[in-house]
Amino acid sequence: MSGMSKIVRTISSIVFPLIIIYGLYIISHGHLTPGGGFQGGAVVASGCAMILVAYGSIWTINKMKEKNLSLLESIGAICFILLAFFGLGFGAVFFNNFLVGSNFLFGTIPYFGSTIADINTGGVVPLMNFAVGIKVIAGLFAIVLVMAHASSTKEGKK
Amino acid sequence: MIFNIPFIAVSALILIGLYAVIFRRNLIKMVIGITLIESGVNLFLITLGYRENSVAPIFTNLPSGTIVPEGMSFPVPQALTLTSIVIGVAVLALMLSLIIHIYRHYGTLDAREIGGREE
Amino acid sequence: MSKRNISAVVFFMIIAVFFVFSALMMHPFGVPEETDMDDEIIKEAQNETGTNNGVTSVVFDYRGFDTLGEATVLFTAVAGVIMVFRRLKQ
Amino acid sequence: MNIIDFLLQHSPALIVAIPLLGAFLTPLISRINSKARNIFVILTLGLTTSIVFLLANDVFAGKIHTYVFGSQNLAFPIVRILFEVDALSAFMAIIGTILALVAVIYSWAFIKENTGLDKFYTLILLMTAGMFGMMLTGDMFNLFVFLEITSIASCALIAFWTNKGKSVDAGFKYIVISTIGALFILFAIALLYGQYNALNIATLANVIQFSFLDKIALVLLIAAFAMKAGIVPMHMWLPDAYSKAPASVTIVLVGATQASLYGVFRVCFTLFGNTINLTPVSIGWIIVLLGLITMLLGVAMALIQSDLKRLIAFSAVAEIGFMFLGIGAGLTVLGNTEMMATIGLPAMSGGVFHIMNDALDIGLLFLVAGAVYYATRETSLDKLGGLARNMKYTTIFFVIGLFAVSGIPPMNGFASKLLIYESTFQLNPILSIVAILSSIMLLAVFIKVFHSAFLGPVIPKFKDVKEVPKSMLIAMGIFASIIIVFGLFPELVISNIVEPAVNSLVSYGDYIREVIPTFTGGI
Repeated sequence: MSGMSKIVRTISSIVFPLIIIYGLYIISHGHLTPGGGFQGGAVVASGCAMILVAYGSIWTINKMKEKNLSLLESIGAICFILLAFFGLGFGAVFFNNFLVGSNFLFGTIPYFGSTIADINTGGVVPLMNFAVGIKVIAGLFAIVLVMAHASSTKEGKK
Repeated sequence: MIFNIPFIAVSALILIGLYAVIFRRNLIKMVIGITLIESGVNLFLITLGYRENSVAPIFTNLPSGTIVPEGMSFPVPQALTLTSIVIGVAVLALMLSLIIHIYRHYGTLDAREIGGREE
Repeated sequence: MSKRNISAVVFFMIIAVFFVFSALMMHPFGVPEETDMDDEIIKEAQNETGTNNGVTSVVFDYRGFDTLGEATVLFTAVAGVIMVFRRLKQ
Repeated sequence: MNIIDFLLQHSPALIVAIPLLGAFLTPLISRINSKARNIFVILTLGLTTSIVFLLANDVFAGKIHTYVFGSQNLAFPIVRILFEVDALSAFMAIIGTILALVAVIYSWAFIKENTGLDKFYTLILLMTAGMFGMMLTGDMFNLFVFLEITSIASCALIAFWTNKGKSVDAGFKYIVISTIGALFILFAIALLYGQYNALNIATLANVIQFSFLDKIALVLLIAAFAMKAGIVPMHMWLPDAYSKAPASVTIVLVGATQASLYGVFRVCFTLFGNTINLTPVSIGWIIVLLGLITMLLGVAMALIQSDLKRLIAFSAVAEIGFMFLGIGAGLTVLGNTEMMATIGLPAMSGGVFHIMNDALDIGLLFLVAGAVYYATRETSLDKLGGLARNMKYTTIFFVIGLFAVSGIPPMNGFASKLLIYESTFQLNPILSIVAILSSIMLLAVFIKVFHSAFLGPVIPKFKDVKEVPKSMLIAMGIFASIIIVFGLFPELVISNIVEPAVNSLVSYGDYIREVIPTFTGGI
């Protein structure tokens, strides 16, 4: 897939950081405002897809090999399942939210009813949000990248 | 009270999608049909979880005066629909990459022609 | 209409009856019959999982195993797509 | 030893979590080198197998294991996901682990020369995890999610040999049918959730009143799971998928198909158990009829096949007909207890035992077909011939598989088919006549294959064919030895593995009572 004109490239490189920040906001505030790992990851992946369309798949593949992407995705997945295993370790049951109520990271419990958004709540949920966010960003971008690259290189028909 | 209009929309979506899958021979139209069925079932899941003039079940800056359990829509169908949408994306990505490969190998997208052809 | 077409139309009609009837017989939109499971989650979400967002508490804590399955589905799809487009020669 | 107690207490979660963790780690480990990855995958599956046997041993003693994800106590109404392992789930999990472990050992040498092997092993582990999730879960939506994992992973694996157009086409056909089936299941789950606001199988089984919507949900669930299990009207994907996939993938695919078969029985007996004795006759007879048609069609198609793998795939379809016949016969007499004792229990234990036997027999035959393909790069019977001379062990394994599939005494197929013949004869003679007829035709089919592929003069093209490498022989040997052991001591196997599974299926009251102690109904 060949890249687009100069204007589109400059505009997309200006807008790209804004999309990244917005996506990371959705991921990090998943347990307070509507959103979470999947939705935020999809926003950031759409930003990356925009860069892919603007600069073309050959340029993007040189910048970000799909092996690194699948490595990043495996790391995100491993963090997620390890958080679940920690639940088994500390909270005595698989997938237990062991950080709630402990004064460790993200420990405080919000009092009932309408509250102001205090980010230090939610126990394991924000950590899982980050893990799933990384995984969705790397995963969706890898899918878009591989399909764009495959349809562009004219591999001979067997 | 708009009676059952959302559920009628759900069955319409599913039937159109099913029509596309059964009667259309072009592979990409089949995939579009499956996506239609997918969105129909997701719409059905979401509309099951709605309560009369209720608010989203989020407690940050909750509008004052909402009675907590009755004034909020159900959270579980929304979580199920999130999972179902991501499954839809995954299946769609896999089907489209298989179609790219089939087109590259057979040169046609007509299901009956591919079925008839040998290697 | 070839034989295959008639059987397909009949099959489609049967399935259509199922979906249309289920749409009409369902409880009216906005007035659910049973509400005990979700009320329990809305009441307990903040103090059991510490999250303000009820949906995220269901996604990551009450039904967290679904989301693990969910992340696996995405992981499988990425592995499948990369495998379909790999180069065959060593 | 508190390690064993720890493993036993957390075993339902670990059986699904360890293959998942292994699948996520495989891409990282395969960056080191390929041998380390193969060993790691076999170790992961070996560990899972030991935990499954640990759990099965405890469950067959009569204790249903429930495992709540996220908190120790079981809060009412049930908001968390609940894994419920009863004897039938443990029985199916044993089949799943044996198939997965043998598939990985077999593919050590069978898949060596292809590229993209780390993705191959990741997908095999994911498919195994999906299969275990389907068999152990006690939550309807969780069943849907793991069904999706299994179908996406197996679709990618069917299309593994991407240079062959037919494999990619078979994979596409499989994923289309699986996705439509899964969406129908999701719609049925939404119907049940809309009415009863519960997703747990036990709570649903307790509150279900068999209203018109529940009938639609029942029909959709049974139709979708039967479609995934390869029952006649929608079985066309099975021969393509089984014959075009690599042999080791086909074995795990057999396990995935039987997990969907388990889904049919879980829905029929447990989810709708309370209401089913209102209309057991109609549903039981539908399943018996489907079983008969599947048997006849499978065998008829197998007779005319010229491709070795397609022929075995059609005989697999016929075998699924046997299981449906056995358990359907049990369902028809679920109502009155006296008929149940004479006809129902033997028929169902025959059907359930046949699930295990069929997995082993069809698995062994596919491994032999894979070995023939590995040695000669050829699967059509017209071009094959005289392989017995240089491939001695593979021929012996083929003969064992041949006797097992057609139900000849020393092998395990005989024990389960005899149970089915006896019990269905008392129900209605025609059933067992058709069953015996299809077994004989299966024998005829495989004798033809044995003659044309293995006996006869050596074809010049295959003069210097070598025997297959050791790891493939070990895999086939495991299957053959289990088949022979089950064939020689069927009573041992039936009494302490199959009977608990059948009792747990029939007496659904214990399944519900485990979650809702106040439940009084049930047989």
